[in-house]
Order: sequence, then C-alpha cells, then structure tokens
Amino acid sequence: MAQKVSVDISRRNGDTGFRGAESCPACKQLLSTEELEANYKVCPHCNYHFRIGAAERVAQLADRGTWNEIAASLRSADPLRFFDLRPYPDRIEEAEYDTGLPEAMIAGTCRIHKMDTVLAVMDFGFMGGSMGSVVGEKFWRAVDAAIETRYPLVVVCASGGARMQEGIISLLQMAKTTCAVEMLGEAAVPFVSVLTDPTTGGVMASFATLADVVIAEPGSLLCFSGPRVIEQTIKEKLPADFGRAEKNLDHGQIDMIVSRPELKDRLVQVLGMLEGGVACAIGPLWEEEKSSPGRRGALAEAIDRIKALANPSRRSPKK
Amino acid sequence: MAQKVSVDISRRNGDTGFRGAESCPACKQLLSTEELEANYKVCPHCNYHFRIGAAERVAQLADRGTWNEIAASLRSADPLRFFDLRPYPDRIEEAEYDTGLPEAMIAGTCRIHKMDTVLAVMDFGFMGGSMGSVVGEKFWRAVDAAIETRYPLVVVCASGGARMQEGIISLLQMAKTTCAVEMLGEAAVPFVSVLTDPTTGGVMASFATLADVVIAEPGSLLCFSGPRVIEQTIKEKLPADFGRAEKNLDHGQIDMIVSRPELKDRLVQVLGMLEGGVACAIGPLWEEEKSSPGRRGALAEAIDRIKALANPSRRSPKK
Amino acid sequence: MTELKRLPTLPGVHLRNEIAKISHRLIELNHDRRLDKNVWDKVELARHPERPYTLDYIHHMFPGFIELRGDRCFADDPAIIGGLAAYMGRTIMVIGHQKGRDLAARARRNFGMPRPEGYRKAQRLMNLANKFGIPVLTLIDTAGAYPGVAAEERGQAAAISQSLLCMARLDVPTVAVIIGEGGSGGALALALADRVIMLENAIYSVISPESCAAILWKDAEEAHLAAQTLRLTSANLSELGAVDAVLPEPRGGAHRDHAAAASIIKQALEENLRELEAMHPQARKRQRLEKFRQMGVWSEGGLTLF
Amino acid sequence: MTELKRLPTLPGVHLRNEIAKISHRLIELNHDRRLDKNVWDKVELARHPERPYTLDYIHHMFPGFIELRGDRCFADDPAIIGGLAAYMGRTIMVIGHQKGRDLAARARRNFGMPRPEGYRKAQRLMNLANKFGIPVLTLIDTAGAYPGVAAEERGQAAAISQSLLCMARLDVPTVAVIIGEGGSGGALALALADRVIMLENAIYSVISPESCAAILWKDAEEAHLAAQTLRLTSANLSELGAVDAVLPEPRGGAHRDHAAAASIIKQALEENLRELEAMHPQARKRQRLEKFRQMGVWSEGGLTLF
Ligand SMILES: [Zn+2]
Ligand SMILES: [Zn+2]
Repeated sequence: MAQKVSVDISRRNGDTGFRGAESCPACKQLLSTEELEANYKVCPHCNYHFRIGAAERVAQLADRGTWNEIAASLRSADPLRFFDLRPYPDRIEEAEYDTGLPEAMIAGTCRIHKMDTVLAVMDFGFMGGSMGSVVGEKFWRAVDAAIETRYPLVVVCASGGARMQEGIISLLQMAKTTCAVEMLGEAAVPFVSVLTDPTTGGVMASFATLADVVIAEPGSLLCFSGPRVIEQTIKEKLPADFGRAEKNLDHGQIDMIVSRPELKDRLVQVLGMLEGGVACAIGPLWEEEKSSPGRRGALAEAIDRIKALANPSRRSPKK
Repeated sequence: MAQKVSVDISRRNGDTGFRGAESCPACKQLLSTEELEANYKVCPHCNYHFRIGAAERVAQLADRGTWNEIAASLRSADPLRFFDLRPYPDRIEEAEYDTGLPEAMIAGTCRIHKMDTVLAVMDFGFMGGSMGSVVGEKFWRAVDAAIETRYPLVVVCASGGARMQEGIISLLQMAKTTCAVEMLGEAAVPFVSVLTDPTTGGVMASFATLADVVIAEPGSLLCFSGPRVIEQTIKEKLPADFGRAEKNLDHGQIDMIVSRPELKDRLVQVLGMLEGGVACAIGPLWEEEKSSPGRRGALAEAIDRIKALANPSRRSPKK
Repeated sequence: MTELKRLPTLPGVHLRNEIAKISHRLIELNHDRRLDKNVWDKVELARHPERPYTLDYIHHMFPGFIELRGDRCFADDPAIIGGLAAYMGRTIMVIGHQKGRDLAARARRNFGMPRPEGYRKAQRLMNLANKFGIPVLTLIDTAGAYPGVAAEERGQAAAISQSLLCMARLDVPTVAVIIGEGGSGGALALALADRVIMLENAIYSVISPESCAAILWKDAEEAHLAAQTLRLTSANLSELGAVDAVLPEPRGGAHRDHAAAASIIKQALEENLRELEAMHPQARKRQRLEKFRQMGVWSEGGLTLF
Repeated sequence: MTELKRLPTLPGVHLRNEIAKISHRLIELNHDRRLDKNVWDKVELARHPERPYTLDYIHHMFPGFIELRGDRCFADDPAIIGGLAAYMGRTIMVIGHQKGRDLAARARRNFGMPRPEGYRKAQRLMNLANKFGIPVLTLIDTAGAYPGVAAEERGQAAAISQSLLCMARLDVPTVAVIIGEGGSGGALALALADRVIMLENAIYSVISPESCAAILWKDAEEAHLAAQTLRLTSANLSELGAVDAVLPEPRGGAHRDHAAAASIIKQALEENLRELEAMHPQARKRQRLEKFRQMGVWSEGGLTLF
C-alpha cells in the first residue's frame, strides 16, 4: 500500500514555483529564488507567506527520507461526465501536468523531528485545491492509517472548496471526511490541522475546523463564503483583512498563528503535548489491576509505571 | 421524609399578597384581588405578571391534594455568625414570618395534570430568593427524589442570587446544585426550569440555565449581573428592556416564553415530550435480546413492544 | 437499481462494483448535451413560492409541535426552526430550514439562509434529543448558509463542520428529507443522516446553477445548462447514490397539496424509523459512517470504483 | 483540623459531625466584632499589583507552554488564558484568569474580568483535555465575570453555569488554585475541581467586600468590616471546609518572590496529582460530586449539620 512519493517538482510552474527572482506582492522587495527557498518561501522583509505546493510542504515538514505515500494510485473519475467549457478530465490532466501531482491532496506516513506522523497535504495549484472523491478518500485512508498505527494526523489545508465538476459527490465529501474525523476522535488519536492561504468553502466547513488544534499561517484567507460571494450579496467592497488568519484569531476560530519557518518545531510540540496525557491511559490499567496499591508511590515512579503499561497498547499497530 | 406542606398564606404581606384592590404597575388599571387571582395574578389588560410566592405557585401547578413536601424541616444555620446591621438569624425569622415559608425554596413531589413530578419552587419574598445552604440542599434532595422515582424535575426560579450572609458557602451552592444537575443528567431524567421575575446572579448562573428546556415568564428580568451593577460599571442608564425574557429569547438564552395561565398545560406537554423518547429505551433491550428478530414488524407493534419492555424499568422507583 | 442498493449487504458480498457498473451505464444513457427543459422545471418547482416549507409540514404532520429556541450563546436564528413533536406514540425532534412565506417573514427568517446561530441551535437540539433517545428528523430547504461578514466572523465554517460532526456522532436514528432547495454546505449541515430522502421535485447541489454558470461558463445565463450538468434532480441523485430514496409528490408538485405532501413524508418517516429503531444504536452509527464513506467515485490502479 | 478532614473517609465512618463541632468552636473562638487589621491586609495582598498572575506562574512552572485560543464561536477572550504544558513527564492543561500587568495589558485583558467567550474557551480546552486524558489545572484570579450589557446578551449566566457543569463532568483529574482574587461566580466557574487549593494571601468570596458593604451596610466605607464578616481569607475558608488546602507564601507575600511562589504551587500540584491520578476516573468523579454535595450548613429536625 505504501510507496515512495513520485512528485516531479521541476514541472511545476504555478505562481510559486518559477525560477530566478520575483518581487514580494506585499512589500515589493525583489527576492532571489535561493533567498526565498532558504526562508521557506516567506519574504524575509515582511513575513509575507508565498503559497507553496504540496510536495514542497512535505519536503519542509517530513524528515528527509521518511515519507511513504499512501493511496498514491487514486485518481479522479468523472462520475457526472462533467463538461462546461472543457471536459473535467482535461482539467485534471492539465492540473496533473502543472503540479506534478495526481490530485489536490497527497497523504503519507513520515517522521516530523523523529515523531511518527500521518501527514496529508493539499495543493491549491491542483484545481484550486478543490475537494472531490479522491481528496475525500485520501483523507479517509489517512485517518484509517492514523487509527491503525496510532500515529497522530496532521493535515495541511489549502482549498477553494468543493470540486464542482463532481457535483453532489463533491459536496458529500464534507460528510465523508467528517465521518472520518468522528472515527479518529473515537480512537482518541490526535489531529492537528494547518490552515494555509486560502482555506475556504467545503474544506473549511468540514475537517479543517474539526481538528483538536487548529493552526494557521500568517495572512491566510480562512472563511466559508469567499470575499467575492459576500461582496455580491452585500454590494459592498470588503476590507482587505476580511477573513484573514489574524481576524480569525481575534474571533476565536483558530488556536494560533505560526510562521512557516517555525511550523515544523511547533507541530512536534503540539503533537507531543496531545500525546502526553496520562490519565486516560489509566482507564484500561484500572480495568485490569483494580486491586493494585501504589496510591502513595512517588509521582515519577507512578507516571513511569503507568506510561510503560499504557503506552505500548496505545502506540503499537493493531495488527 | 415526605410530609404535607404547612404554608400559611394568610401571613404573607409582600408586594403580591395584600387584599382588596391594586393598580397594575404596567398599565395602571385598577384590579380587584378576585379578578387578579382568577387570572393567576396576571393583569388581564396588559399581561403584566405580578410576582407570586412559592405556595401560590405550587397551588397553581400541582393537582389539588397531590403535593407532598420533601426536606421540609431543613432550616438555615448561621455558619459565619453573620452580623451586618442585623444578625442573619433575625433576617431569616422575619422572612419566615413574612412569607410563611421556612426558606427561599420549597420542594416536593406532586402531580401536574396527573403526571408525577418533582417540583421545587423559589420565593423571592424570602430574602430575595437568595440561595444559601438550605436552597442548595433542597435542590439536591429534589434531584435525588427525581432520580429515585424517575419523575421529571421542574424548578420554578426567582432569585436575586447568592445569600451573602452565608459567605463562601452560598457561592458554593452554585457548584453543589450543578453537581446535582450532572447526576440528574447521568440518569437521563428530564429537567425543566421556569424562570420568573427576577432570576439573576448565582441561581441564573447555575441550575436555572442548565435545564433541558428553559421556560420564562413574560417580562421577567433574567441576567447574571443586575442592571444596577452594570449601570455603576458603565456609568449609563440601561434601557428598560435590559435582560428581560423577550430579549433573552432573541439572544438565544431561553427556549420559550409562556404566560402563567398556560404554564401548567405547557409544562405537561414539554415533560411528556422529553419522556417520550423510544430509541434510548432500545439500549437495554438490545443488551438482553441481541438475537431478537422483529426488524420488519409493524411500527406500532414494535414501539408498543419496546415501550412495554423498556418503560417499567425507566419509570418504577429503584427500591 | 434502487432495489439493488437496498439489499442488505451481507458480510463478504459486495454489490458496490455491480452497482457502479450499472450506474455508469445509466449515466451514459441519460447523458445528453442538449438542454432538457424538465431539469429547469424542477429547479423552479423546488423554489416555488407556494411550495410547502418546514412549518407547513410541521403544521400537517405534528399538531402538538413545541418549538425550542436559541443557541444559548448569541441568538435565536429564525432561519432554522426546531422543536419536539409527538409522532406515532413517541417523541421526535424536528429541525428544518424555514424560508418564510410573506415578505415580513422572509426578512425575519433571512430567506431561510442560516447564520452560525442556526446551526448551533440545531446541534443543541440534536444533543438534547440524543440524551433522551429521541429520533431526529431534519427538513432541508435552503439556498445555502448566509454569506455575510458577521456570519463569517462568528464562525460560519465551524458552525457547519460542528453540525456535521454532531450528526455523525448521534446515537439516535436520524432521517433527513430534502423538501425544496438543498443548497450546498448550508443544506448538508443538516443532512448527515441515517436516511437521506428527497422529494421528487426537490434539488440538492454543491452550488447553485447560477453561481456554477458564472464561475465555469463565465456566464450566469448558462444556469439552465449548469443545472443539467450538475445533475441536481432527485432522479439524478438517486442514480448517483447520493440519496437513499425519492418520494413522489402530489400531481403537479407539492405546492398543489400541502397536506398530501406531508402525508407522503409521514409515511416514509414511519417506514424508515421502523427499520432504524430496530437496530442497535452502535450498529446504526457504524452503518451511517460506512454509508458516507462510500460516497465517492475514483479509480485506483486503473479500476474505477464507486 | 485540616488533617482531620484529609483522613480518607472509610465506609461507615463519618467524621463530618466531629468536624462540624470543632469547626463551630473554632469559629466562635475566632469571632470578634472588633476590626482585625490582618483581614484587610490580605485583601490588599490578594490584589497587590505586583502579585504573580497566571502568566507569571506559567512562566516559572511551564517553560514549554503552548497557548490555545478561541471559543470557536465569537471571540478569543484574553481575560482567560489556556493551553498545554509539559509537567513532570506528562501533559497538563493550564487555564487561568489573567489580569494584565501594565495599563495596555490590563485594557486588553479587561482587568481579568472574563466575558462569556472566556468561559466557553475554558470549556473547549477542558473537553479537549478530557478527550486525551490530560489533567486540568486552573489558576483563579479575578474580581469577577465582567458586568456588561453585551456580555449579558451573549449569555454570561449560561457561560458560567456550563463551565461549572463541564468541570463536574470531567473524567480527568482537576486541581484549582486560587492565586489572588477569587471573586464570586466568575472565579467559581473555574473552581469546581477535585482539589481546590488556596494561596495563603488569596481571598475567595461570594461578593467583593465593597459591594457587600454597599448593599448590607448601605455604606461602601464599611468594606473592612464586610471583609471580616464575609470570612474570605484562606484561614477562614479552610476552617469552613470551602477549600481543601492552603499553601504558605514566600515571606512578605507571593509578590516578593514569584519563582518561590511558583515552586510552592508546583509541589502542591505534584502531590495532588499523584493522589488523583491513582484513582479510577469514575471514583474520582464521584468523590468530586460528593465533596460539593457536602458544602453547606443547615439544621434538620433541630440538628445542625455541616
Ligand atoms: Zn515582503
Ligand atoms: Zn396591566
């Protein structure tokens, strides 16, 4: 089921990937590609976060050589035989060519600072990061893997919403991914989402906001209805900071904003914390050892004992 | 434990009880006592709800002759030996004399339109309906009775908050009554609160707002901080409708507003609905009869069978 | 086709591939690039101003309905109505979008487009139902969740996702009926149910045909074509497996006879609850999660799965 | 006295009456109508502007603290801080009022007076902790919940009652430490814990002495007398059985040595968690509910019970 990732970054030519130099859209400073890549594609002058693709994200987060892609051979079908100005399969083919990715999400197991993790990453360059059947199924399989291995799940989101070309089936991916989150919750496996620019629509209104801890990148647009839809409804221009991560933080919708260079460290800290609960591990211990004394034992001793007894069953794969 | 209520209404002389005639504070119409009592102490011209005492409330709600008071012999102690301008025991004695009640809450079992119920009613005339140890303990015993008998719990609230004269102990009644609500919830016994004018402070911020369904009387003041406290903080006069039931309905804090003449009927409807769930009753049935067929039986038949099997254990007392 | 889907799935026997093959053949047969006038007729019927709304169904189906209001947090949202009803000897919780019949009601109910408070009220009521073992019926009829700045600031996205999670989590039986417009996430938020049923002339879509046309065809005038391409009619959705059943409407449409439409829903509710209530709560929840897992069409290693 | 209370209650052996008798004798002995200057000193110490606040304790006790923000509903309330911390080889959830040290911080944190969002954030974090078996530590230091119109409209009362219910419901161990001002319901909302501990110079009261004097003595100048009458010092509360333990402060008060104060709390936390974590979650919850049931003094049939 697992195989090496086969992403060919050189083919990418979205707004984030061309070589040479580009000017920062925020502060207009000219930045060399080397400078930008050394700084995780963040402007060193004003902290503007350039959009990055899924493969680059994996490279930034996963320890070198630890990525094992799962569900790599899933491909979109065309259940509606959708045809607007162009057929749906044409759009997919073009997106594949542009991004070097098979779909708007890649998923795999990897290590993040030596911590085993299931990681799923979306790519806005692939049809606007839209969620269709393949994104939904990959999310489900990532959850399955997390439940089976007891590795925590990290999902990096970037999406314009549902993939219209799959009609109702794309809408139902919101329900499908939510059901997966419920299963993950039943198993008490930690789930952290990272919201990047932009995360909107059906992804924002399903798994992205259902994580145990929700992290956002600075300046990212995070909303359900996009600014243009709202502007059409209220016939007014919205302020530039509408729906941005910083506003969402004030409005209580996210836990924290983390700059990209700090993201890997912060993820490991958060995941470590979520994995470090002791009391729940006592549950099964007590079931088996109800008569056990030790009420007055030294704390460190008790904790060690509890962890030693409880963690193997929490961490080891089911099979 | 149960005994007949021994409230002497004739001694009451609060703002709600004197004989003869009075003018409606809202529409200024002169109303005879007979007229007013025939209409549940509600102005027939403008629907203004006069405050009523606990005994009168019990008389309005409980079927005649069905009231059995519980915890009737509980009396306030004076744990702090509290003495401001007057000693606390003096204030209690005066409140007893004024209201004919032993405390700011009376509790009992009764029938409401033939439905067995545990009913607790607060009296604003007794030291402003303040919650001290006796109110907290009566609430707990009412919950105990509801859990034991499986009768639903109805609490009619009227309170200015915690009873300062019992210091920290009165504050802790909020925690105590909340713990009781949690026990009631564990037992899945329905709990309806009726908020009357005024319900504020510690009662509003504990059991009053923790009921399964929250009903309010028209025009009643329902808030945590009273208008005077807020006016002192913001140095502004508040509008007359601040914290009123109608505002609370708009702000999503209560389920419905029910006029006093309709209250008894409405209570029975709501309690009947909360008691009428079927699916949870299937739980124990399934535990015992896992291999039972009947998946295709007629609905009415299935429901009847389920109810017949499930309800006796839900409704009969534990002992 | 529908019968094939309704067969109980025995362990080891997987009909999904068979269904997929037949389904695809049906889609191919049905597919036609020419405009089918019937599709737009359905869109107009689904939005018909005299079509029965949630309150009309409540009026005809549940005379003793007790409305429960408020999210206990910020507001009561009149775009979603909820409450307790007596039904066939038991209680059910009824929750639905309400568009409003006249101008004043429409303004008050925001044309049935909920704000976050509406979804939070729905969650509160579903959790209340769950506590007392009361089955949940949702009636779906909205153009979508309200797209407004304040609604966004109060967490429209999280309100919808939490509503979905709430429905995934329930131990009680849930039946969703799409009675009119099933518009996008604002509709789905109340439709993650054990049984999702659709009225014949209702529509259910990821995006309104008008918006879809504006985005994909760059021309809102192409809404008729978009509607057809989106496959949003009850017949389309049934073929795609997106809904569990389609209910016929009274001749000419539900707006011609509210009482008859209500009685059709009532009968379907009875049948579905009969089946769902006979299941163990845990098995019912497993089946619900598994049903939504199956939603999707993709290929894997060359094989197209449905 | 405290030791007597700390003895494990064996089935069939009830020390409560003994404690009550001794307690009342103590109260009588201690009671004095003359003004005791020490009481008001405590009030001033509890409110001392250099007294360590929640963030100071976090700084000294939990260097790896990760703040988690927001109620997912309306706002993030800076008057309550919460987050995850590593502690003695495990994770704990730390939640506390934060008054703000300088003028700007005070304005932003509303002087540590939470709005409903603060209590809803606390509930969210406590439920998150519960999901992963993470013990909860609350640090209490507020003059009270904020009395404002908008806060009332957004359900200040329900936010507090739900916070109480949330704490009553938790399966994980909970320790509350009153570090400064324990003001009324706004403080209690975070203090329905397995262990309620108080710093020596903290106060905990149903109402501020100033408000109490204004209401009962009709004279705010009588605040000193009210403070004494309310019995709000740690010694008083320990006698009354309202708190489980009192922690000594560094000489002169916690504000003289933040690090030493933090280390005292840290040790108490260690001891209490050691005991609590060795209990079965269900037994721990029963004990918590039973503890709060015991809060109260009344007479029944002539007998005074405590
Ligand atoms: Zn820049
Ligand atoms: Zn009048």
